[in-house]
Parts: sequence; structure tokens; C-alpha cells
Amino acid sequence: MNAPILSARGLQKHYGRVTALDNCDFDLYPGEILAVIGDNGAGKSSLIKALSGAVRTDGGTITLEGKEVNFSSPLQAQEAGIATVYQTLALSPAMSIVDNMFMGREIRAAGPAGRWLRKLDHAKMREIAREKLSELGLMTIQNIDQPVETLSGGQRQGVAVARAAAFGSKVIILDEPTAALGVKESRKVLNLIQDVRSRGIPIILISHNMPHVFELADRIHVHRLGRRLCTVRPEDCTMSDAVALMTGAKAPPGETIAA
Amino acid sequence: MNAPILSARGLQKHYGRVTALDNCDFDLYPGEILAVIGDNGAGKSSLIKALSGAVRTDGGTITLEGKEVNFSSPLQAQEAGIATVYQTLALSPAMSIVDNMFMGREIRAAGPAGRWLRKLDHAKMREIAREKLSELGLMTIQNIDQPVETLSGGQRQGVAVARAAAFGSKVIILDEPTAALGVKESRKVLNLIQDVRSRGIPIILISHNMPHVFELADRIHVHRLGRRLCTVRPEDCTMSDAVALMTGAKAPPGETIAA
Amino acid sequence: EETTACLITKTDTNPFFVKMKEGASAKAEELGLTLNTYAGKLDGDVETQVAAVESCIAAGAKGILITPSDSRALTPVVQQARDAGILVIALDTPFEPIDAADATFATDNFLAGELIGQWAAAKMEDPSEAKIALLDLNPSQVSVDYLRDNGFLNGFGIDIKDPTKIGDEEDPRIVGNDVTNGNEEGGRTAMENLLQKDPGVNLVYTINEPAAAGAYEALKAVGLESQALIVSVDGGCPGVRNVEAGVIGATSMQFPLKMASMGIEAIKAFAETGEKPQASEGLEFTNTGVELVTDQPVEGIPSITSEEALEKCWG
Amino acid sequence: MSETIPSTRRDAQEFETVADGADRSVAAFERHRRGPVEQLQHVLHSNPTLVPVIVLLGAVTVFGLVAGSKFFSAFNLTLIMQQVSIIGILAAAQSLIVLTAGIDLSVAAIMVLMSVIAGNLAVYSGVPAFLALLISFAGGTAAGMFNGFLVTRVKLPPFITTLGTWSIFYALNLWLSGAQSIRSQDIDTEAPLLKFFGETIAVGSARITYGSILMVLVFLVLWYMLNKTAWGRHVYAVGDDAEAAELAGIRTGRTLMSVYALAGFVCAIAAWASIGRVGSISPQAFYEGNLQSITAVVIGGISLFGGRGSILGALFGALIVGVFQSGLRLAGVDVLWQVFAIGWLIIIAVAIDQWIRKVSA
Amino acid sequence: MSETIPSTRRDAQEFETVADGADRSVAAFERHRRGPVEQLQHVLHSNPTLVPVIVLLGAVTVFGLVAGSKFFSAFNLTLIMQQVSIIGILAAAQSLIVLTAGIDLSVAAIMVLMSVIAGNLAVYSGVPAFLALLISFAGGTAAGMFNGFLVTRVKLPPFITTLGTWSIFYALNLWLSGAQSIRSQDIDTEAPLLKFFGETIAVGSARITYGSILMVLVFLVLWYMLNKTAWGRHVYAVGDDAEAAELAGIRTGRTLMSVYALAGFVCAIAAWASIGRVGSISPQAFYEGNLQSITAVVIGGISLFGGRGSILGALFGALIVGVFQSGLRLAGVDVLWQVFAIGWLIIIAVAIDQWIRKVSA
Ligand SMILES: Nc1ncnc2c1ncn2[C@@H]1O[C@H](COP(=O)(O)OP(=O)(O)OP(=O)(O)O)[C@@H](O)[C@H]1O
Ligand SMILES: Nc1ncnc2c1ncn2[C@@H]1O[C@H](COP(=O)(O)OP(=O)(O)OP(=O)(O)O)[C@@H](O)[C@H]1O
Ligand SMILES: O[C@@H]1[C@@H](O)[C@H](O)OC[C@H]1O
Ligand SMILES: [Mg+2]
Ligand SMILES: [Mg+2]
Repeated sequence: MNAPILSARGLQKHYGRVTALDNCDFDLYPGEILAVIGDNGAGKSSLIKALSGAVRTDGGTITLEGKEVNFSSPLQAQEAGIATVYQTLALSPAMSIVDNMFMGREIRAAGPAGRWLRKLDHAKMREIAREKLSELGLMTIQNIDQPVETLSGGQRQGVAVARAAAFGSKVIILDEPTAALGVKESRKVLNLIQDVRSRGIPIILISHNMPHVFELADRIHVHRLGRRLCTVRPEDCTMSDAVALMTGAKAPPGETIAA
Repeated sequence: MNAPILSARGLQKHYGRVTALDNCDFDLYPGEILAVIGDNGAGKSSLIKALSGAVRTDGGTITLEGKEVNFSSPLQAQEAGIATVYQTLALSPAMSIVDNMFMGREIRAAGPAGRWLRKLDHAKMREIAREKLSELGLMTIQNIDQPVETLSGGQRQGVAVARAAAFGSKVIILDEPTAALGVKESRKVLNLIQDVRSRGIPIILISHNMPHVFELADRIHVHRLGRRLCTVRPEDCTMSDAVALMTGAKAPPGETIAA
Repeated sequence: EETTACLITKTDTNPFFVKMKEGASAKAEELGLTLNTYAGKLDGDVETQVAAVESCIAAGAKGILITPSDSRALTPVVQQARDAGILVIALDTPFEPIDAADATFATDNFLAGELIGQWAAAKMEDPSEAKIALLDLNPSQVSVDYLRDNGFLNGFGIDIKDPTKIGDEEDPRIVGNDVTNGNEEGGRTAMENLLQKDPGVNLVYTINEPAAAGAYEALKAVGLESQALIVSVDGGCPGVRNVEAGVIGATSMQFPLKMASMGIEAIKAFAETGEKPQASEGLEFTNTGVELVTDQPVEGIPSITSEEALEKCWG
Repeated sequence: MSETIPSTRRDAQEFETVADGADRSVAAFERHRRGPVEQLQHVLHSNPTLVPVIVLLGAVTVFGLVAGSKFFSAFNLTLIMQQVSIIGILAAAQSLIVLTAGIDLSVAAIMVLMSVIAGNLAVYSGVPAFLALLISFAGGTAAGMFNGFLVTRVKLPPFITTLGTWSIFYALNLWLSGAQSIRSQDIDTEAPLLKFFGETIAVGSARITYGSILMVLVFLVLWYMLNKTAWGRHVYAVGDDAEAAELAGIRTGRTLMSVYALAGFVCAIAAWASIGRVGSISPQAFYEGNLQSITAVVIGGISLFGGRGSILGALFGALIVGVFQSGLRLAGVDVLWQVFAIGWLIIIAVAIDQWIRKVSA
Repeated sequence: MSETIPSTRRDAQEFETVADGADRSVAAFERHRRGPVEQLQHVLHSNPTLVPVIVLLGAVTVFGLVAGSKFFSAFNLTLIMQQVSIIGILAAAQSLIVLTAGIDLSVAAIMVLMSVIAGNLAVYSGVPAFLALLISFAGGTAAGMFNGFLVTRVKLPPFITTLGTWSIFYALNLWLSGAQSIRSQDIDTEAPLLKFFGETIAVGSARITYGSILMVLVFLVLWYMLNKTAWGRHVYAVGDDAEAAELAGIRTGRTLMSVYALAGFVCAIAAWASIGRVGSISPQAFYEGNLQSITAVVIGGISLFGGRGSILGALFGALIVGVFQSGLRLAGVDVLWQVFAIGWLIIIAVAIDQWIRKVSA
């Protein structure tokens, strides 16, 4: 197996007296879908926040494409190619869908107005946003200039996923992307994940939905008590095994696969 | 079949130009678990907000135990016996777990301090809270006086569910209670729902998780485009049928069962 | 043991009080007194002045010089100070009742107004054709404000009705009153407002010279600066230079520095001999004097020129 | 509830049932190595009201050293209590509003208006003093309810509401008083009761006014109400997240209304105390009292975002400002630089508070 | 992406695949019956800046009828423009801060301090006027950045930050100026450039000062920056939900810092304009300018919670206040009742705004 594209060693994160990450390791290989599973409070979100620059760790190293990185903000992670859909979505409620999709990646108008007056090309952004949204087939949205706050929970999730997937990235992280979605929309997101993966982009997927995890994942990172308990391959293990591992009902079988 | 305990006729709810409820009917029968399923944005949350007094409808009537009711606040609904766990959970982040559990139902101290000085009995509330939480077996929480904001998403959900279930109610409404929960915690909540039901209390369960819905529900209310499309019994129909109905892939079979 | 004196002014944002502080500090140094100075944050800031008096009591001061922000409200705390054996002298603004303090060193503000009123009446070709704008201090109508305003009107020959009320006159020559907060910005806006009511304004009374400077700007902006005569009160050096420049027709000069240094002397004397200062003859207070400053003297009203005034401005 | 799954009518997905055999331990560990600074931070974090107390003690010590025995006398220390008593009581009213995530720019205006009303009635209109006071209490409560009405019914943000009513109350105050103070002598003869809180108890050189005692009492009563009654919990909940509180079954509108009414009532109490403190009734006094009360509240560590902090913090906040002002005055520092120092005090006090809150429980 | 499911390696749960045949219609219907009032509400909702415009036109009309031709003259209308120009420019600076969910109590203090600095340098120290102005611009920007530093780095709430720095800037102002004004005549001889914005263009009886034009220009430039550039979108996003903006990849710290720096710079521009407007340089002027600028902003419909409202609203807000004051004065109303009326104006204007926002898009 080739070298991991994104990996972490010995990550530490404390919130006061709570240890959210306890010497945690992590590896993502090129082109794979890696699922991260674990109990509530096991530290999954903390892990991906550390990987995506949203929190600063108290210790440990992160390596992207072999180079050690040290993100001090989500922007740095994004610029390095790590796009994330957080559990809280990170959308601006009063702003329109287009504005949200292009937040931080606005397109400037061509010509002097853009160059000198830094004028934005609203028409173009609107067009691209509409295209991306319908291409992903995700949306049941009436108006692309609608403020995000008027969307239902599911619709918002759609916008956030679309934003992460629409712009070229090296790694996409999804923290429970289907938690609030209906069957139809979940399906769309799952299809989308596979679609993204088929373009060769590796994906980290946090999910509590075992059928989804076992359907999509190439490998499963089992997270427990703030660290990686083990990784397993869905071919090698049943859903029941995985659940037993993550809940502590069963001890990990040594190192199941070379991590 | 006996009379519905909670029912609604012709509910209307508009948000500006969006119609969230379009002449919607609803019935909940004593002792049953009624699942409400539907696409994102179909209007499920709007329906339960109307039933629980959280939003005022623009038209239609609601009947509880045969009497027409007109809730102008969640408190009125609660006092009438309708306890709700909202999608947003409705917890106060800076307050402790105990404070949240007893919010609005605080216990006053016995004796003159309680009667005249309205002093609360903190010790008693703490004790009861601990009892309820461990009885429900839901929690992996370290400290009952911990502010809710320090809990993970899943832990918060647990507190909210415990609050709704811990105090005697005629009807319990749960809006996607397991959406953010892990496998273990989800299982706990599902067991809890059955437990509550076995005490004779009817439950309205909104969920996108078809296996859970089909496992628990006595009847399934299929919501589509702001109204009740039909109700089905899980015995009479497959998950695929239900999904087909709610997504509009299939037309409803007349009235499947007498609603 | 050293003698401590206190100076408590209404604010320290007004050059008038800055001058007072200068006078007091110089005199205190000369006489070997320790001086503590206090000020309210803005006009009417009673509670800061109360606290200042109390601090002076705590600091064991021998005497307090105070320009009360509210001539009535501060009497109880001043009584406390006097009960503690401290000499209290009101500067600039008398207490109500005036004997709440041991002594008062002040300009006769009514007279200050009267002088500029008389001058204006003599200066105008036809006082019956006057159109008067009155630019006062603030909505609170403190004593210096109504004394000067009514003094001016009285001097000009207008029936002032209640001498403690501003704006109760009915003379048709009065275009109106507006407030300036005693600064240029307020003076300008107030003048503009009154010009709006009647662009024919030809006589402008102002509470002090910053307000007068603002009023002049407003007149100049619409080219009416030669149509209207501006009179004021204070005699601060910038004000005197404005008389020289023809911005202000006449102003009544007061002597804050003198008030303060006399006050320090009185405290020194009191500390040494226990003697309290006496009021001017026929008055309830010690008149520190007022002089009319103008470069266009009129018959029968003694005045000094701006050149002379520059020598003693706020002396 | 037992650990085994109750008999379900239909089958749960098989993998889910595994979870019932789960381990019960929790993802949490104690951290061990911790520097002394961090340890201090932790102690303060668990007892946030300690912060203003420490700042207060620190300030007293420093000024005691700098300004010497004049500062550190029983006379001066009790004097500071007197001097802060009015802003202190206003800060208590302000804390109530701030705990609900509001802000009240009108507290001092209500207070002054009520002192003018009580004074006019008792001194000029011959109304018995106690009745005049009762009327002013009712008036203060009504003024608070007017704010409350605008906030809860018209749904205006508190800042805007009180920015507007401040002007309104101030104008009414000038109108009713004719901008004239009521003289101390007149109060003494007509209605000495109005000056009740100016009375002092002398113990050695210490002079404790009834007004200082009143301030402490007001804080203790409100502390009890906020921390030991259901109403208090609701106030915190509303401040923390109003929507959540509403859905949880709190009558947020009513709670807010009661908070504004109570704050107005406390302002009227402050009005009574202020007559004793100043000795007369001045319509121009306490013009900056609104911002000063907010200063006390924030220095006391109550969050402007609502729901966090103890009302006792505001008492310490008011005392800190008083100690600073008194110390600087006695050290002969110009008002100018006093203003400057208070500016820094605000910034530094809140910065320390912020640093402490960075730690999570 | 096609409508059919891409080949999955493992099987999806069977029921899920059904969803792909789903209907594509959306839960949305037009409502039909709608009263005229509701219709108005809707129109205003989609164009919120219309509200202050309508209030402004309404006020002009009413006062035109009440106060007659004196009010309705070109002279008076341009005078109002002049009179509001300084508070207007401050309101522009304030709007920037309010859009980020902050509030700035120090704008007027920064302005006065910068006018004093420019004046002292140019009039007394013989520094060339343009250089003195450049230094004051740098100073205003630095003062803004100091606020920004406290907000973004020390993480103090903006209200507290600027409550503190207000005192600091005010004390510095008194110290530098020695509380003395700089005379108009001295400015004329030493540094007439400082008065540039006092120049007027007379068109008939209308007198448009360069200062009024400057105010409009400042608003137009800021409007462009906020609405047509990426920076502007980021400002709105930070105001709307700072945490979300950060996670979405906005450098919220930098954005906030730039907003505070720009606001400080605009205050320095206002300082220059104020010298032209007042004629002299007075350290005591505009003491209430902070709250007046906030009043203009809220009457203009910009939400104090950030992220919502157009900066042009603040321009109309300032004009509305000016029109009210002018109209009431011309109608012969006492200052007292003018204060009273402005209080109600704030409440009513924001209540209308609130009513309109009740409708959802
Ligand atoms: N900001 C915070 N402050 C304090 N504690 C926190 C914070 N964020 C997380 N924690 C704690 O850290 C632990 C791990 O939380 P985290 O959100 O990473 O879990 P998770 O595995 O994502 O859980 P879930 O499945 O519920 O999302 C939990 O005990 C939680 O209470
Ligand atoms: N406060 C609101 N303002 C405007 N529109 C709203 C509001 N709340 C809901 N809506 C709209 O009403 C419709 C129904 O929303 P609702 O939240 O009831 O859907 P739902 O069925 O619960 O969806 P989900 O499964 O995603 O929770 C959606 O189109 C949504 O955009
Ligand atoms: O009395 C003072 C007056 O002389 C000065 O000019 O302005 C302020 C007043 O309080
Ligand atoms: Mg998580
Ligand atoms: Mg919903």
C-alpha cells in the first residue's frame, strides 16, 4: 500500500479536564473512503477539527502528502486542499445560497472593475452555483438567492455538502453529512460521495449509520475513548463486530490491518 | 378503533411565500407509536411545532382528548400534557444538566423557606435527575452539574430526551431524536420509546431512519408537500413502499386505512 | 504640618476652569499650600462634586474652593465640610442660598449680562427694530445661564418677567432661544436654527465666547456676518482676540484666575488666623469684578479696549 | 429499565443489538502536569466571582501603599461605600437586565425621574412622604414595564428601547423639575423621610450610611432571588438562550417583563437612596449613571451576552471603580487621568475575565 | 450526474434505492389572498432600505405642511444636510462596526481627538496642513486598530472595548488640547486647508457644503465596498455568524481588524469635515456624538445583531433625525420636547422595521 495522503500521530486535545483526543493516530490513503465510527463523545469531531484547522491541538503532528503541516485556521487547511463539512454546517444564515457557496472564494469581475475596484461577478457566481447544485441533483430549493436561514435542516446540509464538493480539493471531510437528511437526500449525498471518490479524491466520512458506512467505506477507523482503537475493512468484519468494537463490547483483534 | 387522543384538521402555516403546512390533517390514537416520515422540507417539523404550541398556525383546528385546544405557547401545550423534544433540543447551554432537566418544573423546598421564600430544593432535584438519567441508562456523563454546552451533540440529545420522558405526559413528541446519536445511544432511545409506550403513553416519532420507523411504529403518517399524503401500517407495506410514497415515486393507494 | 486646599470645578473641559486651576496652583505654590484639584465630568455632574468634597474632608483639607455644578444640590455636602471645620468658598457660581458657603467670590453675572445689553442698545441704530437671537447654555437652566440671559435682556430694555427663567419673555423683538452647550459646534447649529426662524437677526447674545465663535461661523456661512452684532460674556483670551478681530462686538470680562487666587489667599489666612473673608459692600458676595471689553466704546458705559483686555484677559 | 432489550414486536437491525453489551466507561482522563498559572486559572474558572474580589483586594492594597493612611482609614473606606452606593444599586438593576442578555441605558434616567417625582409630591404638593415614595416606586416599576413592554411585545432590542426611553425619561425629568433642584433645607422641613438613607451609623471614625447598608441588602436579596428561586433560574435561562427557554416551557415574555419591572423598581429604590446621598434632589445629577452602572457590571464579570455571571460581581465591580477613583483622587491625580485610568481598568478587568473563561469546566 | 445509481461495490439498503425514482416537485405554494397592509409589508420586506426612505419622505412632507415654507425651502433642506454631515459620517463608521455585530462607543471621541491632533500640528507646530491631516488619518486608523486589537485578539466584546477606549481617547483629547479651542481665525491664517469642507456651493438659495457632499460620497464608497467586493461579503458573514464564517474559511480576525481600522479612518475623515463645519476646533464638541451615530444607524434599519441592513440606511437615519430636529424647532418646540420626540422616533422607527421583518422571504 502506498503512503497515506493525510496522517496524524499522537494528537492530544484537552478541554479543561476532559480529554477529547488522547494520543490519537490517524491515516487516510489516496483515493479511499475512510469511515470514522465511534460512540457519542468518543472524539470523532475533535479529530476532524484538528485535521481541518478548526481547533489547535495540544500535541501531536499532522502530515499532508508527506509534509508536516500546522494549520492555525480552517482557511489554511482549505488552502492546503482539505475541505470540510462540519456538523454545524458553518453557513451564514442571513446570506443567500450563492453567497454561502462562494464564501471565501468569490469570483471577481473580469477587466478593470475587477482588477482595480475589486468588483465581484455576481451573475457568474449565481450561474455556477445553480449549475453545481443541479449537477449534484441535491436540491429542492426554490430560489438560489434565498437566505440560508429559510431552508429546512436537510436543505442546509445539502448546501454545505455542495460547497465542499464543488471546488477542487485533495481531501474532503464530512462530519455526519446525512444525520439530518431524509432517505432521498441521504441517497443523493451517498451517491455524491462515491462520485467524488471516483474522481480520485479521498474522503473521510464520520457517520453513525452502519449500513451507510459498510456500503461506502474502504476502511473503517474505529474511534474509542479519544483514540484510534483499530482500523478494520468492511469485507473482513460484520456490522455487529464493528459496533462491538466501538462500544467496547469486544476487544480489538490486535492490529487487524496494517494501518 | 377508539377516538384519537390528539388530532388536527386543516392546519395551515405559511412562512412568507412558502407554504409549510397546506391544509394538513393529523391523528394520534391512544397508546400508539405514530411515525411521521417525509422528505426534507415536507413540513414535518412545522406540523409538530403547530401541535406543541411552538408556532401559531394560520388556520385549522387541533383537538386533544376531544376538546379543541389553542396553544399560544409551548408551556400551554406542556401543561396540557404534550412534551416535545425539538430538533434543536431547546437546552440552555450555560446551565447545568439538572437545571435543564427541571427547567420550568423546579421543585420547591418543603417548609416555610419553600412556601414563603420560594426556595428551591437543589439537592432533591439533583438526586431525581441522577436517578432518571441512570434509570434511562442513557448517559455517559461525568458530572450532573456540568454545563450542557460541554456535552457532545449526542449527549445533549440524551438530556433532552430524558427531560421529555421523565415527567408524566399524555403525549410525547420526538423530532428526529436519534439523528445525532451513535448506534449505542440510538438503541437506548429506541428502547426508551418502547418503554414509554408500554406505560400507555402515545408517541409521535419523526424520523428519517426507515429501519427504526418500521421497527417501532404502529402506524406511519406519510407527509408530503405540507400535508398528510396517507397513513400506512408497517405490517401492510414495505420500507420501499413507504419511501416511494413519501418521495412521490408512487401515488397513495386511496385511503390505506381509516385515519 | 502642611495646609491642604481643594479646588473643585464643574468640569475640566472648559478653559474658564482651566484658568481657575492655573491661578489656584500658582498661588498655592507661592504660599506653600498643597492643592488638590477635582472636577466633574460634565456640567451638572453633581455626584462627582459631592464625592470630591468628601475626599477633601477625608484628606483633612483646610479649605475648599468650589464652582457648584448645581447651586442647590450641593449644599448638604458643603454643610458637612463646614461642620468639619473647613472653610468653603464658592467661586463663579453662588449657592442657593448664598450663605451655604462661607464666602462667594464671583462675577456678578446679572451685571455682566446687563453691561452687554446696555452696550448693544446704545450701539444699535434703532433698538426697536432689533431682532434678537439668544444662545444659552443647556436645557437645565443653571444660574449663570439665566442670570446672564436675563441681565442682557434687562440691560437692553426688555421686560424679563421671571428673572430666574429663560425664554418666558414676550417681546416680539426676540427671535428665539436655543442651547449651545457652551461650545463652538453648539453655537453654530443654534445660530443656524435661529436664522431659519428669522434671517433678519441683527443682535446675538451668547452665553460665552466659544458659542459666539460658532454663531459667527454660521452667520459668515450665509454672508450675514456684518448684519448682526454679537455680544458675549467671559473675556477669555481667545474671546478677546475675537473682539479684536471684530467677531464679537463686546464681551463682559470675568476674572477666574483672580477668583481662584483670592480663594487660596483666603484659605491661607483662615488656616493661620481662623478669619473668614468678608463680602463686598452692599452685596452678599465678593464681587471679583466685570469689565466690558469692546473696541467700539459707547458713551456712558465704561469699557476697555481689546488691546488693554489682552493684558489682563482672565487675570 | 433492565439491560436486556424489551421484546420488540419487529426485529431491530442485528448489529444494533450488539451495542447493549457495551462497555460503560467514558472518554475522560485527568490531565496531570499543569503549571501554577494554569492551576490558578482553573481555580478562578470554577469560582468566577473570585476575580473581582481579588482585583478589589489588590486595588485596596496598592492604593493603601500609594496613598497611605488617608486612603486606608476606616473613614475613607466607609466613605467609598457611601460613594458607590447609588451607582451600586443601579448596577444591581443593570445586572438583572444584562443577565437576560439585554442592556439598559435608562436606569439612571428612571432613578432621577423618580427622585424628582417623589420630591415634587412630598416637598411641593404636600403629599405625605411615604405616599410620595410609594408613588415613585410604582412609577419606577411602570417605567421598567414600559421598557419591558417594548422589549417583549414590540420586540425591540433592549439597547434601542432604552436608548429611546432614556431620552423620554430625561425630557420628562427636566419638564417636571423645571430643571430646578429641590433644596436640602426644603426637604428637611417638608419630608425628612426622603433623606432616610443619608443617616449614618458612626463606629469610631467609620461612617456607615443606611444607604450603604441598603446597597448590600439589595444585592443579597437579588442574589437570593436569582440563585435560589425558580424565577431566578428562568432569568438565567432566558438570558442564555431565549428561544430554547421558550420551547422548554418558560414564559420568556413574562420573565423578561418581570425583570424589567423589578429593575425599574430597584431604580426607584436607588432614587430614594440618592436623595439621602446627595442631600437634595437634582434633575441634572447622575447623567452618566447609565454607563457607570454598565461599567460596574462588566468589571464584575457579568457577560453582556446574558446568562453568565453572578450579580454579586456587580457589587464588587462598583466597589472596584470606587476604590480606584478614591485612591486616585487622594493621590492627587487629575480627573483627566482618572478618566484615563478607568478606561484601562475596564479593559484590563474584562481581559482577565476573558482569559479565565478560556478554560472549560 | 445521472439519475441512476452508480454501481456501488456493496449493496445499498433496498428501500433507499426507491428514492431515486422520486418526484421532483417542491413543497411550496403561492398564497393568494393578501390584504393591502400585508402586501405593503411584503414589498418593504424585500426592499428594507425603502423604510427609512419612506419615513424620511413622510417626515419632510409632514413638517413641510406644519412648519410651512420655511421648512420646505432649498435653503433649509441643504442646511439640514450640513447639520447632519458630521454625525452622518460618524454613522457611516458606526454602521461598519454594527454590521459586524459590534458597537462603537468611541467614534466621536476618535474624531475629536484627531481634529485636535491635526489642529495642534498645523496651527501651533507649523506642520504643513496636508501632512497634519495625513498624520490624523494615520492616528484615526491606529485608534480604530487599537479597538480592533482588543476585539479580535484580547477577545473583548466591542461594547466593553469601546466603553474603555472612549474614556482613554477622551482623556487624551483633553490633555492634548489643554481643553482649549483653536480659533477659527487662527486656522484661517495658519492652515486654511483644514477648513476645506466648510466651503459651500450656492445654487439659488441652496447652500451645499463640500462637507455634505463628502458625507454622501463616504456612504457611496462604503456601500460599494460592502456590496460589490469580497471584503464586503466577508464583513456581512462575520456579522451574521462569526464562527461559521471562520469555519467557512474567512479570516474573521483580519476582517474585523480591517473593519475597525477603516472605521477609525472614517472617523478621521469626519474630524477633517468637522473642522470645516464648526469653523474652529473644539475639544468639547460632539460629546454625545457616539450615541447620536448609533441612533442614526438603528433608525436606518441596520440590525444591532449584525449582518443585516444596508449602510445607506444609516444615511437616511441621520437625515431623519436632522429633519425632525429642524422641523420641531421651526414649529417652535422646546429643546426639551425635541429630546422627547427623538426618543419616540427611535422607538417607532425600529418598531416599524421590526414589523416589516416579521415576514419571511
Ligand atoms: N468546546 C468544548 N468544550 C468542552 N468540551 C468539549 C468541547 N468540544 C468537545 N468536548 C468534549 O470532548 C469530548 C469529545 O467530543 P466530540 O464532539 O469530539 O465527540 P464526537 O465523537 O464527535 O461525538 P458525537 O458523535 O456525539 O458527535 C466530549 O466529551 C465532549 O464533551
Ligand atoms: N422559520 C421559517 N422561516 C421561513 N421558512 C421556514 C421556516 N421554518 C420552516 N420553513 C420552511 O418551511 C418548509 C417546511 O419546513 P420544516 O422544517 O417543517 O420541514 P421538515 O419536514 O421538518 O424538514 P426536515 O426533515 O429537513 O427537518 C421548508 O420549505 C422550510 O424552508
Ligand atoms: O460659569 C461658567 C462660565 O463663566 C463659563 O464661561 O462657562 C461655564 C460656566 O459654568
Ligand atoms: Mg461529533
Ligand atoms: Mg424537521
